[in-house]
Amino acid sequence: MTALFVDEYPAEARLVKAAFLSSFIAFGIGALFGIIQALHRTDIFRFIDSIKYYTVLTGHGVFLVIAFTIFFLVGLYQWAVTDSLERGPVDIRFTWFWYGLMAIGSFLAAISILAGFLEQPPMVLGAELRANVLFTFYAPLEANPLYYIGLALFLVGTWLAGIDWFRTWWAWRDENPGERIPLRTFMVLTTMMMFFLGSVGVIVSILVFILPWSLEITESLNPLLTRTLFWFFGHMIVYFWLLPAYLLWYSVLPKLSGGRLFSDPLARVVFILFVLLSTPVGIHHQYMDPGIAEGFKFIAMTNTMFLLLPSFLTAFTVVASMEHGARQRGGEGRFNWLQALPWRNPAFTGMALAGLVFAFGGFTGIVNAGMNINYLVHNALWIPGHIHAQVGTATALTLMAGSYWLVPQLTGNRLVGRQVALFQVVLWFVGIVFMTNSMFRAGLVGVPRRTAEPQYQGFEYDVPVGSMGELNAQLALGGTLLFISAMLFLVLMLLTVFNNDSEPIVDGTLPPALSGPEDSPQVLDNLRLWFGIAFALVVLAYALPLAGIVAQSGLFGQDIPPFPVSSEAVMYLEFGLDYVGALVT
Amino acid sequence: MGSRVSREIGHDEYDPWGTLSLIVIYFVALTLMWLFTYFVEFIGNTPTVMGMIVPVMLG
Amino acid sequence: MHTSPAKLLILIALSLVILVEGRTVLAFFGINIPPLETALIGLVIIATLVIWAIRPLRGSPTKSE
Amino acid sequence: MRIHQYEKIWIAGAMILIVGFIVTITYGSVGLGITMIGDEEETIAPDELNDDEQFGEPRVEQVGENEYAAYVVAQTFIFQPDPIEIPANNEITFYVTSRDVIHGFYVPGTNINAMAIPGQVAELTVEFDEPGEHGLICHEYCGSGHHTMEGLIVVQSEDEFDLTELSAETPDTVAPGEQIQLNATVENGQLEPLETTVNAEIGDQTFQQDLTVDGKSTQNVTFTADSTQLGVGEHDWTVTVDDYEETGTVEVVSNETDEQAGGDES
Repeated sequence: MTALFVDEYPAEARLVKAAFLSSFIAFGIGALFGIIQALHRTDIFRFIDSIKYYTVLTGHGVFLVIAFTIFFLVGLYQWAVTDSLERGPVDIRFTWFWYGLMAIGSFLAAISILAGFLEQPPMVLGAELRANVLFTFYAPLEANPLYYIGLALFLVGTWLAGIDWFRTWWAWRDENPGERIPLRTFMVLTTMMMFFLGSVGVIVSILVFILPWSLEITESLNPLLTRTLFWFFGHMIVYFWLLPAYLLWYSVLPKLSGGRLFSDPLARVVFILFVLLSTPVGIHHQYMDPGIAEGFKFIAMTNTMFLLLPSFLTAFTVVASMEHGARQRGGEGRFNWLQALPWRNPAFTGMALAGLVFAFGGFTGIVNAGMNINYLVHNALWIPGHIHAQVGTATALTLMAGSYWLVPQLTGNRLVGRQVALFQVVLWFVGIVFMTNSMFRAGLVGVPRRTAEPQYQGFEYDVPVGSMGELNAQLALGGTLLFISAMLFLVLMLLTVFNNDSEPIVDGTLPPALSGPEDSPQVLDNLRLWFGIAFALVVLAYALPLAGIVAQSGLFGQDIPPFPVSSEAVMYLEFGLDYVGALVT
Repeated sequence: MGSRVSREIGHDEYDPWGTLSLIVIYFVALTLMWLFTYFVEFIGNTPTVMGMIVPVMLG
Repeated sequence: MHTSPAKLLILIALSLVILVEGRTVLAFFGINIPPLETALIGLVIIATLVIWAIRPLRGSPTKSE
Repeated sequence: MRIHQYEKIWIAGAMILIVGFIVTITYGSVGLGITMIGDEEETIAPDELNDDEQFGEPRVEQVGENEYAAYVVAQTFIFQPDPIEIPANNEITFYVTSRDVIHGFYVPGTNINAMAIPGQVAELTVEFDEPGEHGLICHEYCGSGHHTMEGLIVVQSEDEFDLTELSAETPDTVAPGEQIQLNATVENGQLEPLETTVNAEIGDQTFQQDLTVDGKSTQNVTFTADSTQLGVGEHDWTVTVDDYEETGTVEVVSNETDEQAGGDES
């Protein structure tokens, strides 16, 4: 057995642990907010005001898909770079600097969100401290400037993290001239290239338009433009959530199965395809938007469909790697080899079940991406169903499973409760199927997403099978199982951290691929080339739509003032009624 | 970590035919689910946004 | 034991999943299983799996995993 | 690059799937004529909506034979008009915009689904086959009252549907011996001429008149009753055109009272 990561790289392990800690704190709060929503919107148990529901919803989104996923990502990637290059960062102080920026940024954003629970939020930067604007913060809904500042700091921190890993790689390259980039580092670098390119949209949106406007430096903005810039970033970011899971599936899962990665070259091809295709597809979130021509929507649709290719390739390579392990462990037959897999290992089982959910959750993504069929599901409960299958399971469950393998190596402690851990990942799997099945079915009958009370006065949903009550009960049941599973995970992590005086029974070595990098052309490692092509594709996909939007209604829109989201619903009702009154008279 | 390898299988002696079988099932499942969702759920969920028959009339 | 506890757990989970999703698929073909019956079917499946798993093997009991 | 034979088979299969998805969607667009919301409409500043020809008065309007336009404004937390009354078996083009923040325009149980973005106008044409009522909801979070934002789409059968508007008035009071003039105005918002009958009642006197209102125009009808015959006191009046009814009262007051209350009418 080789030395543990914590013994070999104690300084780096500290950073990875800090990142995981931030990630798990966010996970705990996000999970709590999740069950509150599941019970509230189904009207099974409501103990908060429906206005506060949107504070919970914003927190659920930001804490889980920004803080939980990305903090885990930076921790995992720091481990991957260090372990695969066998060297630490050029300057660890810089590493702590970007972690600090991310921590401060998420703290500011968290405070501005959580202030929404106060009856009398304090005034900060000339506005009430609140940010009930959801994870998408569509202007002209307006949050406190602190929220945007927090997000911006977080993004800057993430950029610096990427730069840090590139610096580490450059230093390694000078020490190891002519060598192929180790696979895990390759995955980290390509992911970050994708992130650099795709996050430009949201950074411009925040720094140029929304932040100055919320500070009253500018008076107006163009809501379609900021929305388009958000989605420029918004589909890339879903792959940013997913790629850490891919990294684990490609590097750790084959090993856990008892085999080796089937093909290193195809893994590289997959990550390059993500760099190329994950940004010029964002308009598929805007199929229902006026102001974007149908032709651009069609182009986004075809791009998105080709973005399926890397995931389809992954399905084969990863399953083949698992099968290789099963056969090495003595598995036989067409399907019987599945029994030879190490199902009692929670790390393996969690990742395998996450992959299974991903394969079928991916189908719902095809429907979302399918331009005209998007009329069926846009902003219906189907969409959160898709998100929870993908980020909420393919990513989250893989990250939890990965933690069962990685955290013992980071702490030097043995994992506490392996059997409970196995139960935990299986419980997540069952919970997500209950919840998303209900969400898909409810979405198809027209139940909307993002609402505290999808119960309306003027009409009833036409539920062809069963009843709304049954769908609601199933959703709440699934949500409860997920919450229990999340809490189990956090308890096991906590116990493991304090499980001193124990030896982990984890072997951190990863076997080489069956078909190694030597089987692939050198050009795959030419990151500059791929970045250039990706940049060109983004320009091709976005130059004309953005120019069209700006030409139609201007860079700063037509007199669109901020619309602060207050908890005083009545105020806005009166605001609305004033208009009605004006019309009637 | 329970990876009890009972034999070493190299690249050239390994044919992932179990994977191929699973992925063929996946292919069929995706095709059926797609056809059902598109032509039954979507097309049957009328009314749907259609092009105007005489679009120039308003222009 | 016909199987290991871990595999039994996975089998139970998979059968619940197939039950939930299968029920939706059947509903498309006009076969509706009410929630209560679904729950009963689920319990029967779990009980069957558990009994099958812990039923002693004839001959030498093998211990996989 | 060494790629396993099976993996090559799967790559081919994956490409078939991808192309198959694209072909299906293209068939939906070209073969079935499902269009996407585009950028054909002019933009409009939200604070100028009240002065706008179309959105100043959100309404349903006939624009051609079997073609209607519905101008809808979404704002926190209502839709205008509400309810939206439209005929079945006719092409309805919704023009949807927002007065304040981003809203949704969604009819659950159908594929009618659009975003309402301030500054932009979403244009979508649909045709309902059956009369009935459909909920209309905002499906994009728009603020604290988002979950209360709903409207109603009432689809009427083609025969039943009209864009007729009736208004009527009389003086509040008349002196005995004066004539009571009941003025009724019938507006026909449709393009076809409206052939109808106006029925009126003033006290116990009844009137009837056939009327033809040309498309997109209004017609006035005046009925005259003799106040002496009705006598002093309050009298109810009613005007009906098809299903529309207007009612009111007119009072015949004696001269002395009239003088005392002089100036009431002016």
